[in-house]
Amino acid sequence: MLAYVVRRLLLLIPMAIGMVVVTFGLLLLIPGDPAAVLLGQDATPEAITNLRNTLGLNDPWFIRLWDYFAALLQGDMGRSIFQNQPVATIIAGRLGATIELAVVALILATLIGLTLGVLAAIRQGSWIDTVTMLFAQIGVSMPVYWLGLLLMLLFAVQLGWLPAIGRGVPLHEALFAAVTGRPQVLWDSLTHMALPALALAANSAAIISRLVRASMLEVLREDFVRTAYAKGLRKGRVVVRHALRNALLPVLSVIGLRFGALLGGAVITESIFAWPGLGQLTIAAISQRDLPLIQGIVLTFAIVYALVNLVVDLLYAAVDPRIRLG
Amino acid sequence: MNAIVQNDQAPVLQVTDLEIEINGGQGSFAVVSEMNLHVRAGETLCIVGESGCGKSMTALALLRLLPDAAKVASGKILIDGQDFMAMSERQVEDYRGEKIAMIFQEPLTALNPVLRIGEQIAEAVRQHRKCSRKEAYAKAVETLQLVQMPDPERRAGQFPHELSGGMRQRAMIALALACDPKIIIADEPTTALDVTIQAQILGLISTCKSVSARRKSSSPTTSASSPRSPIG
Amino acid sequence: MQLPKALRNTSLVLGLFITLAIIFCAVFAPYVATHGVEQMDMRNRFEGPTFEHIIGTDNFGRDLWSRLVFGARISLTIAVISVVCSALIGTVVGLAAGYFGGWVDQLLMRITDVFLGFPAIVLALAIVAVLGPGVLNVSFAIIVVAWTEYARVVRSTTLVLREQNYVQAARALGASPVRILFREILPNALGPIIVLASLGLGTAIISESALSFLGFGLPPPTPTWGWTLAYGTKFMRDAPWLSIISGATIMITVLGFNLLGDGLRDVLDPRQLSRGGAKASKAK
Amino acid sequence: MQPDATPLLSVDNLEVHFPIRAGVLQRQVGAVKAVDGVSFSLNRGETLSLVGESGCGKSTTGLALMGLVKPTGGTVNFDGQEIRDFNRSALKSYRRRMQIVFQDPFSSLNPRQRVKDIIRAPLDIHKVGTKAERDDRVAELMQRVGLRPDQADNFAHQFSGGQRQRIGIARALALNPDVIVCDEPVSALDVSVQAQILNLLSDLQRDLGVSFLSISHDLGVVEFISHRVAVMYLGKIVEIAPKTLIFGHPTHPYTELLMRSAPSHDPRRRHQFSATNDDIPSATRKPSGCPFHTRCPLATEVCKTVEPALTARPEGQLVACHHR
Repeated sequence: MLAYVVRRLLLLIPMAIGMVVVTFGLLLLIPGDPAAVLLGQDATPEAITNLRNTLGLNDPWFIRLWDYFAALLQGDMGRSIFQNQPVATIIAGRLGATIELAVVALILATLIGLTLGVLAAIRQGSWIDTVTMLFAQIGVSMPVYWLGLLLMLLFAVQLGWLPAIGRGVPLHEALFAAVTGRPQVLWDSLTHMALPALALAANSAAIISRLVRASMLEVLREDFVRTAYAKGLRKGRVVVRHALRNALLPVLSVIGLRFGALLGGAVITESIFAWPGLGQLTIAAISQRDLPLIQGIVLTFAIVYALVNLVVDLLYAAVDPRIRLG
Repeated sequence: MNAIVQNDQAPVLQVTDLEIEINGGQGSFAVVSEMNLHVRAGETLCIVGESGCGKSMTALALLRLLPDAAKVASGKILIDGQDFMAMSERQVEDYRGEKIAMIFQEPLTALNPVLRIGEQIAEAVRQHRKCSRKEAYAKAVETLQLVQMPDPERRAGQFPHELSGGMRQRAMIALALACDPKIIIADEPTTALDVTIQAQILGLISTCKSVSARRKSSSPTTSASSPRSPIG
Repeated sequence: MQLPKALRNTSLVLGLFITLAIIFCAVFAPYVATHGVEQMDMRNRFEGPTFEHIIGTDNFGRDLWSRLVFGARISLTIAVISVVCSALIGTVVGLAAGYFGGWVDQLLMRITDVFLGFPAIVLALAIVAVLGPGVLNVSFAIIVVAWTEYARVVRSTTLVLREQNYVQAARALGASPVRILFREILPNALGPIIVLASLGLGTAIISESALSFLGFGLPPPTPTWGWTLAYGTKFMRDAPWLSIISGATIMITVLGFNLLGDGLRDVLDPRQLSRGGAKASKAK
Repeated sequence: MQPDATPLLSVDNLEVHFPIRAGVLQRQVGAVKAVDGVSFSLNRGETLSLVGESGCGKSTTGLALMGLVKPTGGTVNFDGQEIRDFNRSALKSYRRRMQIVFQDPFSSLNPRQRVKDIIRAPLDIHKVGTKAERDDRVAELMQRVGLRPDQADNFAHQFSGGQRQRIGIARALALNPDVIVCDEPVSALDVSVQAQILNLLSDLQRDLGVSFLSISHDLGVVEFISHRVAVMYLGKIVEIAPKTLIFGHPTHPYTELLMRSAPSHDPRRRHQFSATNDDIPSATRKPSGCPFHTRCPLATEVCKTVEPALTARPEGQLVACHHR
């Protein structure tokens, strides 16, 4: 087990190197003089020369790549071109909000997806199944930005129940405030969270519910489920203890993959709901063509995602006795 | 050998005019029809035939566990004189495992991969007997011992994939025996096993028979070498 | 014999109907559209559905229906280019990794992991940001992310197929790897690839419109769906149908491809692969 | 027909070990000795059966001879030619003369190909004859194995298990091989069909003089088709003898156990000899000394430490046992 964790962590190294190369490759993709392109049409020649120097464009690419690596190892992701701050600092200030949004959306998606999927599977062919799968099919096909707009239009603009944009106090602080007697702080955070989290979760909830249903249907046909019935067990017990546990295994690994999708989806959701996270920062950085910042953000997303998948694989092994890591 | 058992009492299992239909793409057709059989206490009855002749379907029908596509079209199944087909789902659940139990063909797929052997057997005991978790588990270990599982305490704590094929089938038999059922249906209990193990399992089934009295068994025929049945 | 069975599959029929309708609109856009894309009608700005403008007009009085019809061309073009390229790349990578195994597999899969590790939209945004907009650039941004899916699926299919006895039989006959890959394995892996490609068209359309929505797609006045939707949000109070209808168009198109993909999955039955194996293990 | 006495194929000390890796660096910590020093020979026109229970290495031996699994040691001598290095070019000519029929008639035929293409594949791969000649050969082969020529355009799923196995046999025959490895050729079929396929195989041997290396766990089949039988246990051959000896006077305790376990209709023949321990050791953790000692009723101290060699006995069989 320990050997497996160590090996997986070691495997992250070549992967991280690959990711750095890819993100760095973005700079090489730029046609013409990157400095001129990055600064846009009305840049002064001095500004361009300055930028060429900061980006080290006068050196050959492999030297620049090496320098980038060397700096990264010291936690230095370079400086933002437009914000005059270290990239790492800017990202650190935003990462929490995005992870909070993605985690809440993941929990929401898992709860909704599991409930609907199990219901549809045990009532296969009934109206519940049909309606659930119809919703799931629509949910899978719905662009997150459109759903976000519709939700905002309905709950914030028309009904006025929930705030349209912005974020309350960070959730962990709000929870602390709630237990120390200020529940309205938590309420405020939750109302701000509701719409973006729901918009972000819908797609994943749909995917998870379809997967849970398929997985449940397959497990319900397994021999050991028949054995459980042959023992005289009640249906509810067979479904929960024998079928669901086995059906959840493939779902678990997909939930890990969904986290990556949620991080990506957060970019769009945040820009709609003005959620002050990494996604919003991404859009800003890309609009300004702030390349060091873009590189830093892309890399951060990738590393968070890789770590989450490691955790999911370990969880998987913990739940399935057949898997022995080593 | 059958003559040794005195069969003057009423049959524990009586099947009259059983017809099983499968609902295929183009209408339904009968896989089993006009099936009549009865099994008395202590007797072994073998159902023999090539694959697809309806052996397994009959076995599943006797537990009312037919897959969705199949159904009993007509006929009667009496267990201990009670009309099994007329019972409510609840009553059927009470009968399964307690009065009529089954040994399945593939022990690897028929045992839940994520639950320990002991838990799976104890679960059956707790379903039919009023007893504590601990007592049920003790009963499970005891039953494993009965089926000559080597090192039963340790094996009870293991998962199915950690056991060899022969041991899995022993666990499967223990599961069927756990609540001392009156009838045991064995659906090709040894086809998935190697010959040397087959011999042991068949031997075990006949031994258990003398220990706990009554069962019924259907037997394999799909392989040229094994048209044999435990005619105790 | 297979056709009537396929046609009984609701998802497939519905999906086919929707996608064919949209492809028809895109191909015959000049005939399907009622107005020119840029044809303004300043007297009828922000008009709701009327006889003249069946689903209304935008702030310049341009006909929304006509803009959506021409938008279909762009969405479908980008979707088809990116799906064909990613399927080709992914299939070749997946076949090679799955069949040869060993270090080839290790190397190719580590590379795949690297690309899979980036959230799709972030990498696509970054690529479009540095390359600038354009049909090919947007397609490229989608391909960079999308090919990994095919590579993974084709690899795992190949791993299963490689162990099939008919592949062993071909090896025993001394068939070359190329013959085995393209004659024995690929025809049997096509089912999952076709299903993925169909679902991939939907994903590509969502990605393209997301890029346009965020302002990184094809520049205006190109009537992309995503841009029309984003632009419409400015007039949410006066003319909410602009956003709602263009969003619905995207959703219905994606729904069509998804239904088609699901339907194909049922009809092509990927389990066909394991059927033989299941039978063998039972018989043993 | 009586087999020719000169060995066509001789296998010497064949080994197939699969590495077991573990730890951070995935270093090799052991090996699954699936085939662990197997030697036998096969004569022209002869059928030799490898028997044993699942996991004993009999199938792996067959696959290794076909070059489908790379042997880690040993040599194979085929018609005077030594095959040491199992790479593709070295195997090319050898493969024309050595073919295989698989156990599972469902997965051994490509579901996307027509029967005629399946049977033609060997001719295409080895570029035998013109296109027209290949077509004629396919028709001839189909007739030979009892298929109707008008079935040539059908796909495999349109056939029953027995017919599929005939297609597999036709494919194996296409290049006129000298040896056909039959990996459990009938075990997936119903009893009544098994007999037809076994009869077909013996007809082919009679008419074409082909040798069979049959791999089977089914003693009924083995008794029907073999001239000689080799019994394998945990990657080793424990006894090789002519069929009559194996079935009449099994010498090795394992052979005896196998014969006694075989289902019989005669109740008196059962359970005279039985091993109690069904915790069969696996090829991963092979016992020291004689691999069978953990289950053998005759085992003594020497069996736990010294591995018995395969030695000739007066009746003509080769047996690896200290006590028999």
